[in-house]
Amino acid sequence: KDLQTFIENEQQKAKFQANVHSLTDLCWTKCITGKISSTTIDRSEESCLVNCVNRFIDSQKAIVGQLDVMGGRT
Amino acid sequence: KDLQTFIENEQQKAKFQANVHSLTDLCWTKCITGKISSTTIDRSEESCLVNCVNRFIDSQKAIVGQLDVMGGRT
Amino acid sequence: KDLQTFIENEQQKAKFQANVHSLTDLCWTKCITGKISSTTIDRSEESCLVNCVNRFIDSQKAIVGQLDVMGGRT
Amino acid sequence: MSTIAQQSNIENARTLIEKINEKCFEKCIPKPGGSLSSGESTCLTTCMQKYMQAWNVVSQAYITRIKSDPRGN
Amino acid sequence: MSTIAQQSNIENARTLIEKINEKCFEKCIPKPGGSLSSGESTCLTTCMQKYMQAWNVVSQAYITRIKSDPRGN
Amino acid sequence: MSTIAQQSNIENARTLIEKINEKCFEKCIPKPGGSLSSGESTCLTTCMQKYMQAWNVVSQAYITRIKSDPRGN
Repeated sequence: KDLQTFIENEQQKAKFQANVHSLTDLCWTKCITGKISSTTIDRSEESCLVNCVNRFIDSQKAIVGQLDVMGGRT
Repeated sequence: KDLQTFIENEQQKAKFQANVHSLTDLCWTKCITGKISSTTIDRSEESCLVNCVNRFIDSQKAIVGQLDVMGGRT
Repeated sequence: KDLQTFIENEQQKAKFQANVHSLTDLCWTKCITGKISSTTIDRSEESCLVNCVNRFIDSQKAIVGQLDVMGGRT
Repeated sequence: MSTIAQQSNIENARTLIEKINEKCFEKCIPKPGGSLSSGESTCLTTCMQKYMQAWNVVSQAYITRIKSDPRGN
Repeated sequence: MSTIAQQSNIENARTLIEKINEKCFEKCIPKPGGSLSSGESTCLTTCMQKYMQAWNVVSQAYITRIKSDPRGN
Repeated sequence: MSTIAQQSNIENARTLIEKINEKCFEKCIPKPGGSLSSGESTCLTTCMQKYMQAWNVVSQAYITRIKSDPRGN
């Protein structure tokens, strides 16, 4: 691996980690709404988190797709 | 146009765009409060958005002016 | 003072100021909850602000400490 | 130099998409389910168009204000 | 070198103004009308003074804490 | 080169700590008093463990999604 590849990998890793942090922030607020009593995440919280990630990406794709349809007039 | 001017213009454009993004964010939250049903912004929403931009700038100017009066002791 | 020291001091100062800004933001939201009527902060607001700063730092230390106990597996 | 200008436009579009997704996800998908329902999809499209209109209204109001009051910001 | 120190102070004042405007606009102008009412103006001035006091209280508390507990942050 | 990778890990841990503190301070310490009560301390530990679990669930879901749909983000 040369330096160029190494740097690109690191940048991609940083972007991935930043996305995970902001998705966790958003989905925590949406899915973990009650009082903190148990140290573990229950079934319904877990499926909410997984759905939250997937619907957020769906939503992003829908918006980008719609922008393309509109001819990119931003 | 030389390079210096070009760069300054681009920086100013970036700052303008960043301001528009943050004003739209703020004024959307303040003015578009109901359910999303129509694709168009109605009269009262539009005037709320315009007033929001202008009062936000008024407010900023009032604060800066007041700071000057206070002798800039920040 | 040489340049290196000067730059480090400035960086530390910038970090301190950024912390003060974000603590003031957070603790203002937590402690100044009523309508704005008086220009001065009253006793209970002041002690709330001071406690907010200290408990926030306590909380941060508790989390970092706990992470250490867990063997730093982040 | 046009590369810098292009990057600035890309950055602008990217921020707009991020903001739309943030606001419209919040409004249209309060409880994320196993797939996007058609109601949620419709809401996203509607919300997006509305957000872009709001963005245009704000841009215009801001430009008008800056022009009438150049030192004002 | 004093230029860097000055920039740092300007940056600090700029952030303070931004924060005050963000918080006080929210508190004082819940529904923006066609102009700033005198009640809104008074509220802004009052709110600004209060925010700066809060900023001072927080600074002092933070300095005190750091001094008593240098490794604490 | 390992220094850059290390910095990236440090940055990642730092952000995680910041986010945990932000979310858990909000949930566990609604009214900050003169010291951390034992209830607040317990809540912080519990909340932290829960946040890290949520972070793992989100990471896994995101990785799964990216793999099934490489152009999807």
